[in-house]
Amino acid sequence: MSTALRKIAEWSRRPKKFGRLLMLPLTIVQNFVLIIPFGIMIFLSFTTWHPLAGVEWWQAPIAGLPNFVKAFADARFQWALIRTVIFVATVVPIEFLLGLGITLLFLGEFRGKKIFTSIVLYPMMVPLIVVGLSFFLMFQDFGPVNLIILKALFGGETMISWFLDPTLAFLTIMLADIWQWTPLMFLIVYSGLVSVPQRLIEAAKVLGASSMQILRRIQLPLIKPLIIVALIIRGLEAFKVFDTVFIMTGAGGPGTATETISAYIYKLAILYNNLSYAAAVSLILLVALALVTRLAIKPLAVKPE
Amino acid sequence: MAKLVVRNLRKLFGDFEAVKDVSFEVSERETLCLLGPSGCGKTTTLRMIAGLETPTSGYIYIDEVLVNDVPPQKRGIGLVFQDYAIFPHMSVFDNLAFGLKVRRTPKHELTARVDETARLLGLSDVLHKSAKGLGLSEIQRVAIGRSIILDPKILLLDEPLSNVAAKVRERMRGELKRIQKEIGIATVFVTHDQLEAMVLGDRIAVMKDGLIEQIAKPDEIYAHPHTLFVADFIGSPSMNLIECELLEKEERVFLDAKDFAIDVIKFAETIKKKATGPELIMGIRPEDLSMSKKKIDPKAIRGEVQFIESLGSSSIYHLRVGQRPLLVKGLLEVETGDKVWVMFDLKKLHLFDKKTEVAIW
Amino acid sequence: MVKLKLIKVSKKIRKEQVLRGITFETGDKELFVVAGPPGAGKTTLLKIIAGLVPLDEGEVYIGDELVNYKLPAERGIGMVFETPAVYPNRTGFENIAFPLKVKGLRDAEIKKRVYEVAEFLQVTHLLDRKPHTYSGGELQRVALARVLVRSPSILLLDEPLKNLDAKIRERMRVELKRLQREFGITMIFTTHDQLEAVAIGDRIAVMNKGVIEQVDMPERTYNFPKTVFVGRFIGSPSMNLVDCTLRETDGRWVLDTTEFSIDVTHLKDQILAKSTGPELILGTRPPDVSVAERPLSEQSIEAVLELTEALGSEKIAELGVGRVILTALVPPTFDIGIGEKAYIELKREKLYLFDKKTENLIICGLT
Amino acid sequence: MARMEQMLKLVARYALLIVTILWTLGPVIWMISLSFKPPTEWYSPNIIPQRPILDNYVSLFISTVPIGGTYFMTSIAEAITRPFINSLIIASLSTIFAVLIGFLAAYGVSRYRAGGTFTIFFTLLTRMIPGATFVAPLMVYYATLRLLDTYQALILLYTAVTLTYSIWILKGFIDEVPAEWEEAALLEGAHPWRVVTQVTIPLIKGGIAASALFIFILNWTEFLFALVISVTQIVTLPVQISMYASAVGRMYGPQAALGLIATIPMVIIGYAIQKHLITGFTFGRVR
Repeated sequence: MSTALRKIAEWSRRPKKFGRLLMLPLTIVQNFVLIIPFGIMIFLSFTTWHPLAGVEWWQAPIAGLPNFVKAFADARFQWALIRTVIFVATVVPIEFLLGLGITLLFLGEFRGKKIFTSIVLYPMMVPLIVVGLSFFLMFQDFGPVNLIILKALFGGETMISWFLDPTLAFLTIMLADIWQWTPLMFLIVYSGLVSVPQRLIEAAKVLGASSMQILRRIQLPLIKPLIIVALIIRGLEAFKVFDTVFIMTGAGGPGTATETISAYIYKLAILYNNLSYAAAVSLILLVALALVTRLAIKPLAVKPE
Repeated sequence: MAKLVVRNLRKLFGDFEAVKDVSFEVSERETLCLLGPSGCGKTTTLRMIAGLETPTSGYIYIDEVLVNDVPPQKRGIGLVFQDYAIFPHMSVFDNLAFGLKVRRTPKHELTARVDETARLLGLSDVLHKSAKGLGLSEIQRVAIGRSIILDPKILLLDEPLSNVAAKVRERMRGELKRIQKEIGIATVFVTHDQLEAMVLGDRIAVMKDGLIEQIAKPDEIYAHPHTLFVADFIGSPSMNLIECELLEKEERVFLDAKDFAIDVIKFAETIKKKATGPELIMGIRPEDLSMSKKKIDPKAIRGEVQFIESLGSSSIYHLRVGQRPLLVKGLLEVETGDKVWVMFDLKKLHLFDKKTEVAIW
Repeated sequence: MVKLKLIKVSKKIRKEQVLRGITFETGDKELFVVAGPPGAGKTTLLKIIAGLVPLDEGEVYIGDELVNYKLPAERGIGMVFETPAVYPNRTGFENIAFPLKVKGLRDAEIKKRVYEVAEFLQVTHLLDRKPHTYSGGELQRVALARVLVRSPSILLLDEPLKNLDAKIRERMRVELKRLQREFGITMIFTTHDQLEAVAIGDRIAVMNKGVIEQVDMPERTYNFPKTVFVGRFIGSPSMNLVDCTLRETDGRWVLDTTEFSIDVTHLKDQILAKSTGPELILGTRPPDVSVAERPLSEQSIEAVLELTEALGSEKIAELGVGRVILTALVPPTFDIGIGEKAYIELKREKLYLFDKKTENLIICGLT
Repeated sequence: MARMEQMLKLVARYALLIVTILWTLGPVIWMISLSFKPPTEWYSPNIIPQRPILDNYVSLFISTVPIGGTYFMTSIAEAITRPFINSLIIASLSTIFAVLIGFLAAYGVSRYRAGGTFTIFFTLLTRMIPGATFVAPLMVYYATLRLLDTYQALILLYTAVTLTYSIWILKGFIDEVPAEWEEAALLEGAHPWRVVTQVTIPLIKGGIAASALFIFILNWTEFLFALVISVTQIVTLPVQISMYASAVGRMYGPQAALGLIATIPMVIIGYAIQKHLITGFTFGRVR
């Protein structure tokens, strides 16, 4: 064995050092791409730097807290936040319930189960931006929702301009999210249910439980930790909603009626070039999310049995 | 009529015939052990009795009622699974009460029956603990309690001790025996461990390749195995099985095993009548052989000690007699490498037909 | 000469002291068994010997050479794991050939040696098949073949028979012993099954909670257990252990178990010298408890038969003496009915006395 | 009686299944329909085009082509060939990096418990925080490094963000390879490098493929960062889609065609790794 190879072999027996070596590339990439920008975010948020101000950003003077003061008085920021929370709180439970409903539909054996399952999973695989696009197309004035579905339901020429009404516009964005992510909930709940050990189900069956009772008393309680994890992950994911908003309502229209927090920060940074304020708002959001994540990390860290 | 009657049970999984033709009866308060190596069909048989598998053909009667088409929960059986399958997310109380709850038993009756069962099994102290933190012995009792609380007509146990460390298994085996005596329900018990079967079974059915080879009381099965397989499977260490040939020479009839021969003139007639040919296999349990360093008996056979397995109170001596190994169990003052003389007790000798593998006597 | 020597080996894994001052030496070509309940630290011990786990303190010698700093590959050790190291994506042949390929042998040579060892272990029919078609016993055989093909000087086996059926286990253990004799290997074998341990071990180290309690020949661990744990662990059915107190009444010294007592006046000095207090534990093995319908002597103890278990060649009888339950091993012809009275006779020369606090043996045989 | 009940149950199940399928496939069917319609039918409720054409697809690659006989003044100049290639390059390279680096880290976490709880927390965090919060500092940072509108910028960013997934998916697979299998090879004299490449990696091939494909999907569909960092040089497919939608106005046919083209590879990959999808989406926390 050559000396270099031998060295590696010896190193691999020192768990601490070798482990750290294996983590090195990860650490470098994370530092370079995530930690440094995070530092910049903090710095910027305490300045009032503007790209057109004529100085480089690192020369900008520390201005203290004006950005934060502004943010706490910024009604548009607060509304964006509230709107996003409403979005999450509406969309995630609906997705879960629908997912559970579809799961019930798929329990047991029936003809064509495999094909049906594959079809149901389809939306998950569509790029977010395309989901936005297709719902955008569906809800056009001359789109199929107006011309086919509403006509069939109410008759006549009901013509609703979905994207001009604040509430309806928000609703279409929610629908797009529900359409795309209900399958994930279905997949999680379904595979959770079938992963419950067969012997537990058989034991309950022999003891006289009906399949409904087995579901309610054995299977669902056993996958509760899994459901909680799914809800948390989906919730945090839904909180990021941006792509659909961007393409369907031009990142927030009409007015700011569908402006989510991601869309607002995007506009602050890119359209208004107000980078230091955008950084401050981002920072506030991150701190808030970190607190939520701290609460969320507990069920996440424990692997469900 | 018996509590449980199984007639000509057969089960196919695709092309594979897991159970070929199994019939037996279990009477009131009796424990029957289904014993066999893995893959012999014993668990499938049990699952058919429980109603978790549908027999390809054959009949199952419980209390003289044909139950082939009765769903598991209505058969009046209690089933204890291999890994016990207690519900990990419930307390002991909820585990015990599960069967009653799904039957919507009134609260006061439910509590009373759970308390009674818990007392019977010594679970009263852990009644409100979560099932997750229980010890193995408690888990076993919960699994049994959960079944017997519904007053089953038959209790089915599927290798309940198979995944337990040896020393613990011994203790739990004793505990199981005690519980069994106390509740006195007709029981079918599946195991691959012959010792367990001997201890727990009132009768044992030895299974191989989907068929029952012999069904009898433990001491009977031990003393008079009907087939070569049973002889080999029952008893630890295994019976010595030696191929031999029936020879007649100059008025004498003996079994010639190449390296030694045994005179069997007295039994010659019986052997000739039952055997399909001269090719036979003789069997003798290691504890039925005796040996000494000096030649006491003129018929003794010479062997050499290859190595010794010590069992504490006795030892197993691995001998070499000519070219073949021979096991002797006992407690003797010999050491590895010693030359010894082995004596056969003709009364304890088993003889099997080589072709049919059936016992001749 | 391939001996293995460990001196004061200790290991901590995540704040838990897994091994404490393990010291022993095996003989050349010895079958050395490490026996103990699950969690005693057996696997960690083997991995330290193999060099797979670094140790915290202590020394490991192979022959006369200190190997603490040697790589696993340089120690000439073969190890069979509880999870057979047979890769599911390779055939039996490829698995057994793996170590030879690593060595860089020529294909013809590899083939020859694989077939040799496969024939010896009767696995030639498995060579072209993938492991998922094997039974548990076959899997372990192939794992063994893979280790033996390198002809290691020391072979470590970590509970190799644990997941096998009872009958196959019995056969394999005899086969292993034969193999060890034939190859002349120094073998270290761990097991949680005392029967396995005493059956094949030349010597046994009984381990409990990271400590070796006794290293001895199998018969000696059975006949002269140094601690309560060894007494209970070795032997089946387990040794009867009864709490008792040493006290003086009317000038006689007796061991009082509250249900019965044993006169030990003539041994009093010996006991007092070795014990830490009057609280003792009396031990006796089931085969040394004889049971009869009628009292045989003045020392006979009255009891009630509570349970019998037939084992074929013998029977286990459980007898109640007041609150104390004693297990006896009786001949299969034993026919006292359950619930009936019986009389117990304890063989004085086979009684063990342990200190309750230190759990060490004080005296063996109260004659 | 029981038969009636069973029949009813069966009918109800299939009825509900069909509703579910319609809801699921509705948007797709409409997209497919639009993509084959000439401009004259874009506003009609017909699902089957009366005069089906391929022009919508062709116009994506050759922007000067008339659609259904009509020339559109507003046709955007750029064909999607370039964005398509951009997406392919960026998504592939960052996938390779993420899987490589992720494998090393996953191996460290699984076998050596490296990184401790902080790594776990941090990787989870990068997954949970909205990308939008990093838009402002990233703009500043990359502008300073002159990285805006470069391949490196997006590749680096995607690698960092998707590392979380490769670590967690691969860790799950590595955990399932018993350490004993590696130790056996070590004892037999194999070098640790050989153990990893010849024992471990062949055993987790499936996991590597699954994580790579999953990460490829994420990279292929990522929109926000691509939107922020691209100007003209590295426009990716999702960004191109958004340009059609916002800049072009009512160009339904080509829009639908573009959406479908971007979807097809994803769906193929998605079905290929169907059984690993949960692991990916929920991070290996849910199995």
